[in-house]
Amino acid sequence: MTDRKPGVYLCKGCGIAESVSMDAMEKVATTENRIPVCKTHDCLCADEGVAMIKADVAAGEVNQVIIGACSPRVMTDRFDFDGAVTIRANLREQVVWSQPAGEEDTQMLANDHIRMACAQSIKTKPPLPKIEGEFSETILVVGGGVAGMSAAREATRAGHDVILVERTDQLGGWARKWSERTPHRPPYRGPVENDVASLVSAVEGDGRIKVMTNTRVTKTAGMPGRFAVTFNQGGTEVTETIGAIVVATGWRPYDATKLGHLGYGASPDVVTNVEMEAMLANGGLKRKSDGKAARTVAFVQCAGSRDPNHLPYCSSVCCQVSIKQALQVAKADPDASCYIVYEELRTPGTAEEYYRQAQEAGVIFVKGKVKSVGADLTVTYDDDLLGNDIPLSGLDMVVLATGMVPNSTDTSAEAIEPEKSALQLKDDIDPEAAIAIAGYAGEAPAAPERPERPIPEGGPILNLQYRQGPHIPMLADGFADSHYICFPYETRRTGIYTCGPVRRPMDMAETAEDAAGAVLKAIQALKNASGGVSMHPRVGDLSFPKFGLDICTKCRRCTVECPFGAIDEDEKDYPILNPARCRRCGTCMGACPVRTISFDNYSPQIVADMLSSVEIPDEFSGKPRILVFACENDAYPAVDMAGINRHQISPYVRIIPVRCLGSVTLLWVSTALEKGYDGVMLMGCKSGDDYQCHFVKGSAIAKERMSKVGDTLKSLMLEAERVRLEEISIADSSRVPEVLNAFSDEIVKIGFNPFKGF
Amino acid sequence: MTAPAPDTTRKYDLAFAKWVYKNVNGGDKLSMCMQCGMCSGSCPIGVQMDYGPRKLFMMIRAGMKEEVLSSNTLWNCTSCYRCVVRCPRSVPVTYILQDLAAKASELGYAPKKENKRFADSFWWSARLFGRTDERLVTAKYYFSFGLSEGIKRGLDNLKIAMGMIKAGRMHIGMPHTVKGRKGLQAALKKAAEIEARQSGV
Amino acid sequence: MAGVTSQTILVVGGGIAGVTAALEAAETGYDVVLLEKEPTLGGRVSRFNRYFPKLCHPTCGLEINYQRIKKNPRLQVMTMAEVAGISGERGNYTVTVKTTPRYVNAKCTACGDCAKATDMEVANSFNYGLDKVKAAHLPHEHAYPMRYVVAPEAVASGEGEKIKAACKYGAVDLDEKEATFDLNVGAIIWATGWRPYDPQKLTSYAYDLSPDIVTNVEMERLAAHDGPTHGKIVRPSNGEPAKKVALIQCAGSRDLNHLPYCSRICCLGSLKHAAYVREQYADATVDIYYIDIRAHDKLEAFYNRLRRDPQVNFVKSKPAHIIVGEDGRPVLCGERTIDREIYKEPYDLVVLATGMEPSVVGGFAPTVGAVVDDYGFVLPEIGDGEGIFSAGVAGGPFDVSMSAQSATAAALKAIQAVRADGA
Amino acid sequence: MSGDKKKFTYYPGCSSQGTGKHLDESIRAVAPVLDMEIVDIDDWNCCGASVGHIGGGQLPNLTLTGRNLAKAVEQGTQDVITGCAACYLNTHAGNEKIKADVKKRAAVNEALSEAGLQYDDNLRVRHVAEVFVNDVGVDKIAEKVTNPLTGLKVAGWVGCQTVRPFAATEAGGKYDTHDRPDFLDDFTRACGAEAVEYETPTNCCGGSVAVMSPDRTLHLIKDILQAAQDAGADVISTPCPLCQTNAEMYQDAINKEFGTNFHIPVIFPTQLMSVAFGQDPHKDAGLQRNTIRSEKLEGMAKK
Repeated sequence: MTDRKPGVYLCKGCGIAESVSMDAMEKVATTENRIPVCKTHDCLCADEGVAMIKADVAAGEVNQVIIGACSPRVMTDRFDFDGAVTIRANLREQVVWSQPAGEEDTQMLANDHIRMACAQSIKTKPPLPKIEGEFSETILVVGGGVAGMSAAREATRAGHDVILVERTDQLGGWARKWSERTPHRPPYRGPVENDVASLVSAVEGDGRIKVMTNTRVTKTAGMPGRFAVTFNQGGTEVTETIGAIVVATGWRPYDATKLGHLGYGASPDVVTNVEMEAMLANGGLKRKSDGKAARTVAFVQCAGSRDPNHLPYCSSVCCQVSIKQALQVAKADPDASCYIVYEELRTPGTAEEYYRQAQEAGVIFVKGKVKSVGADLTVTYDDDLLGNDIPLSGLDMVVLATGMVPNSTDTSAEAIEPEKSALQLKDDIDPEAAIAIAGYAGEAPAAPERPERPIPEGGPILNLQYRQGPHIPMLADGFADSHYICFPYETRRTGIYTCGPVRRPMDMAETAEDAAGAVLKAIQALKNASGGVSMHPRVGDLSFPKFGLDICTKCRRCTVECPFGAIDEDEKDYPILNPARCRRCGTCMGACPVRTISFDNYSPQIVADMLSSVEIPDEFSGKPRILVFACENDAYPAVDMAGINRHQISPYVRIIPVRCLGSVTLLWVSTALEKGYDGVMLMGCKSGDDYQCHFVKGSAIAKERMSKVGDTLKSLMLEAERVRLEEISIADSSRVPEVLNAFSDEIVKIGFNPFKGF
Repeated sequence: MTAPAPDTTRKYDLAFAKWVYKNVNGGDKLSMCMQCGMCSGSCPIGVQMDYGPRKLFMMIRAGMKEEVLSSNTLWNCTSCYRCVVRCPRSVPVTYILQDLAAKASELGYAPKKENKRFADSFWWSARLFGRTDERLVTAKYYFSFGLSEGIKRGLDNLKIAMGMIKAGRMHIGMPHTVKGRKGLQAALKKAAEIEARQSGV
Repeated sequence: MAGVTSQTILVVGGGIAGVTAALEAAETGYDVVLLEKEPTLGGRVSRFNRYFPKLCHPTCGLEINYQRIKKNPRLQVMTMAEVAGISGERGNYTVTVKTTPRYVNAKCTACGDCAKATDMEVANSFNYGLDKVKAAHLPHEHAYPMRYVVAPEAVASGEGEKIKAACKYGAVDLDEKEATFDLNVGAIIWATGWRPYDPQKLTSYAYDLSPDIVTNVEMERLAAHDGPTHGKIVRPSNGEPAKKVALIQCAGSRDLNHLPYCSRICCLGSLKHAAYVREQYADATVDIYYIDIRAHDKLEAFYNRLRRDPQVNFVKSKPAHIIVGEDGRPVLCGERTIDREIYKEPYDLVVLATGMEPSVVGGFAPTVGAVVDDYGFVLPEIGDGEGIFSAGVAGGPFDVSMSAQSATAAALKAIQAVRADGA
Repeated sequence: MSGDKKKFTYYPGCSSQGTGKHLDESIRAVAPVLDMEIVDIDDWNCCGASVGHIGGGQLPNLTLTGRNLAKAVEQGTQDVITGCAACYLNTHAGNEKIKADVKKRAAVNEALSEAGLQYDDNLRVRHVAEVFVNDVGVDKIAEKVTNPLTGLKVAGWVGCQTVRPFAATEAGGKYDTHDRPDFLDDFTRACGAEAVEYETPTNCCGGSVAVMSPDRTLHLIKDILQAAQDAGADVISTPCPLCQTNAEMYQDAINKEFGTNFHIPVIFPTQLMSVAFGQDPHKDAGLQRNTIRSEKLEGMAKK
């Protein structure tokens, strides 16, 4: 890189000039930091202000634009200049909007912001993307059911080649067996034609789709844009280069043999809803036992689902499927009688109309929990509405509405390294963890213990050659990773997206749509890979971690702690990065005990320079200094919004934004204390079962690391209270001042850091 | 107010439900009930009903013919139509209760019920005179309980009656009648025949 | 089909669905124009306090999305703009856009001097009118674009001049007028979302007879730190803690007299509201009145989390009506279906879980190239003939995650429609 | 305001010859003032009320309506109006049923032929109150007031069948809501009186159940009287003759039962109008027929 030419540009607008001395800040820039160019402007974001900076950059006088104005969260596009990196000093939200005007402390804070920005510029380099070798635009779709076939078609319609891999000998998945399907378009009434056959032929007729049946994936290495995927098709192995992967392995029905209490196995005329589909598809409903027509049929809902001993979740589609099947029975034989025994009838959205259709057709809905189904087909249930056990007898058939189990593993394959696999497949979160409540008026109920939920068995779908293990991460109940509400497709394996019932129980229509969504993310992943830019959430980021292997101790912390499995180990156990897998959160950087991992524009050294640049008054001044590392995604915006609301914040606080708490290295904490800061606070997202970290594990890892900081403090003979980790959400703009002011008061009570002035 | 526990040996039996769907006025909409409780909750004297419309409908589906037809729910409907206009499934609750009452009396489930006596007294007047003579309807109704009870009730309400007479709202003398009595009675007789023919009751 | 004449994708509606669709398309390398009729993006979700099931804050994801927007030159955002007409076909639509004046131009730095300059107050639409804001105001603390807006009332009265005079940056423009212009786009993603069903129509629930009867969306504001009560859940009538709270499901939904469909999110939203209340008061009880608790798929777990709390009760009953008791508290009347008890239960606060009504009802709906069902939900035509796709609740009652899912899918469909080779 | 009158066929109903005389009289008195010309159905019969179908069965009950409609047509095909809630409910519902169901119409006509009658037309059967709202208009009522009832506090008690189930339906003229209708208070205000706010304007009096077994329903009327009294009402105004009679005649029984001492006049909105139009308090408004008299109202009436 050409040598750095920093220029400082200070804005007088939005009350800055009225609140602090511009000259003082200018002095900090020019005299203290010897920045050659330093200009002020009445309204820097106005066209003239921007033009002024543009001119300097164009003239080649400045290639590091240091803006002393508003928060980096705003005017981002205005202060973006070709051929220069931009560094922001947050003088507005975090100084003049949250401090009294004209005070000495306010000026000190403003000056320190300029100091930190100047210090940040010293080692900051414009990030250059890492793009080497060839990239593939081909999308691999695993699974030949509705989800997979839909994904394949969507991908080719968007101009991509597809390899579609199906484990069995034909396409179509479960849907091939369906007689008819539930309605998903107006008028949302009776069952509609099962059009899966036309989808199959569309796929088979699509020249850009290479269909591989009787095939499974045996190995997946590499990264988005350049996955090396090995297939085994009837014994022969081939390896292809793949741009991105869509996993559409779907579901399987819950094993009905585990439902003995519901009569399965006791009588051939107790069947599952899946078996019922086949029977209906053959036309004319005949009892398995004697071939007689079944005219009185009972449907038992939640057969396995919503049951802690079986499937704790709701399988979502069963109510509509039973309604469909009942309507089919009623249609075939107007005198037939159908009962649907349910606990909660779930026909969300426009499916409510479908429910009404069944009622109109005379299907009888009875609310209650089924206790038993006898060999004589008597269904005994506890009737919630009539208030006692009512035997439902004289039935010709009983249909158990069994639920969906996600195919997050390949049950037909052997587990690889069972212990390690089990560890990876164990529930990552407890979706039923107790929520925070103020307490109980009466006696508190016993604390719920986390139920031991079954760990999915079988081999991996993709057999990822990742340090973190062969499986696609999952959170709970075997459903593939994404715990995000706003970003449902984000997984912890960049470039690999799941869709359909492997992600969440869903019907055919939703599955087809879900497939389109997953394909879009896959296309983005391979495009970004070839451009060397990051995927969500740091979309477009060109920086990536660099490893100084010369001093690497092969401790493996970076490879282990990376939430995205971006870092592998080479044969010599050195970390090697797969840049297209990396999300640029810096968790590896925070993990590295020898601080040899860094980004061009974010590194242990750059942040150390920043925190060291702050002027630390001696203890006689009575002005403590508190260093805060704030997650730039949530905590930092919350501090900004405190300013927007004009909440006053302790003037002793100095805030440095970090990509994620996961990137915070203990070095920064110890350096800060050595430099004489009186307290250090880490502000990050919630961790745990309801984690809110955009990098999934960052805040949890930081918590883990900080739990050990006590030793460091002891070695420095300092009080543990001087360092604290606070969970701050983006909606904490009112709480942030309280937290910071309280901490600052507490620090004053503890007393000043004895290292001051050393 | 709470109902006698339904016979636990009972089996769900659609025959009765289907009979209701087919023969009771509004019964075809009964299958739409989703047991939300809006009707029973809206009823002005729902508290005094043994089951209330919502539960009664569930019992119909359960085929509890005896309990349903001898339920006092049918007879406590004040015809306020609150349930009808509120039902989220557009079930014409009032009409169904009214006609279930009619069917119950047809099938002899309610000979001694006050409402039945009143209805008969009312119809007696309507049929006989073509108009309701409130005075005679009330009297006939009172005396349907027997002479002494009739006199007692009569005396209880004597003050009211006198007040009404004083205000000219109750007349003395011959009942008001329609001129076309004969024709009306013939028409009503015919109507009854047609109905019997159609429902096959 | 006459081939593709424009490769620009238009996204109508800047809620979570529209923002998601616009970003996903732009980040895949396509030019996108995003229209929002309000002064800021975020739509309904920006008015939510938290999401189920993680009880996390919508602004968290919106912040990421806004940062993505700021970094993406392909995505152009137009606020206070809505669609007034659509003609043409896949690959070549002419869309008439109508803009309403904000009276504040792009020069605004959000310094706030205009708000200081006036004492005039107007109803705060961000808080559903539960409180007031200055006639010149930032719509809310997380507003994007972060730009002030001047209320038309202020412009009509003389107040506008005072506000204009206070702006150092020439950002207040009182001469802005309503305007219309045409856009040529290749595909349209319809993401106009929903509005809460009008509680006044539920006459037996007496919404207008007591301030202590609120809707579920108002409850979100009551629980929000930047809401009218700064997040304290209190009785609007007297500001006292709401410790006995009723949550009424299907207030409009699943009702042939109102919204015939199930709005899907209300049950879960109410479970979330139960959590809000229980988080604040140890001695609070919450009664959830329901017909069926519809905690679909994995969200069953969220239902179970609340079921564990002995002070959260589930009452299977659709309340018949609400009256105002002598002490001014709302009293719920109805029948408990499980034990057939007729109840008359007073509460500190009653929350009506009003359903989602499509925003197009009573307004403009894309009838060319799309299907609008009886409820007002917009669906794409069957097949690939057309280039209009719906995202989020415009297409059906979805939760946030499903909306983001459908928006991402819609982005791909739109991309397919505008690709030069037509596809 | 043009003076030409709109013609209606009028169905008085049985109560017009008994407990509801003053409703009938006041309707006949105010109608011409409101430019309504009303001609009675000749030889009308009972509507069947809410129990007819039990005593007689569905079709005979419907035949009663059929006969009234057949007789109504003899006066012309203009709209049929009635002031009695029960008559309105049965006749309106029966009429709609006959119009909608060919089989029913055939059956009814088969029965009617015994009386030499047929009903083949498609009349509209409307409630007087709906006609006041939709055809006459509240403003017109106000215009005709020469003797405003200033200071009279009126609790408008709509009751049930005047608004339920038809007030909000197409056939019912969509003239108001089921739960919280405005029309009655509008009438009150049009007469210059004050409409008081209270809890129970559409509560049920018990209807025919109140007649046959008051013990089951007294509390219903009590709640209404209590609410009206608490609201400071001088009189209760109701459009329904059964409501009027029940609420009036049971007050002693209620006082006995609940230890209250109610003495609240219950009058018809058309009686209010008649007085407000400056008509004769007895001949037109029929105030002397209320067994509980309202000195205040009678004091306001033109001597």
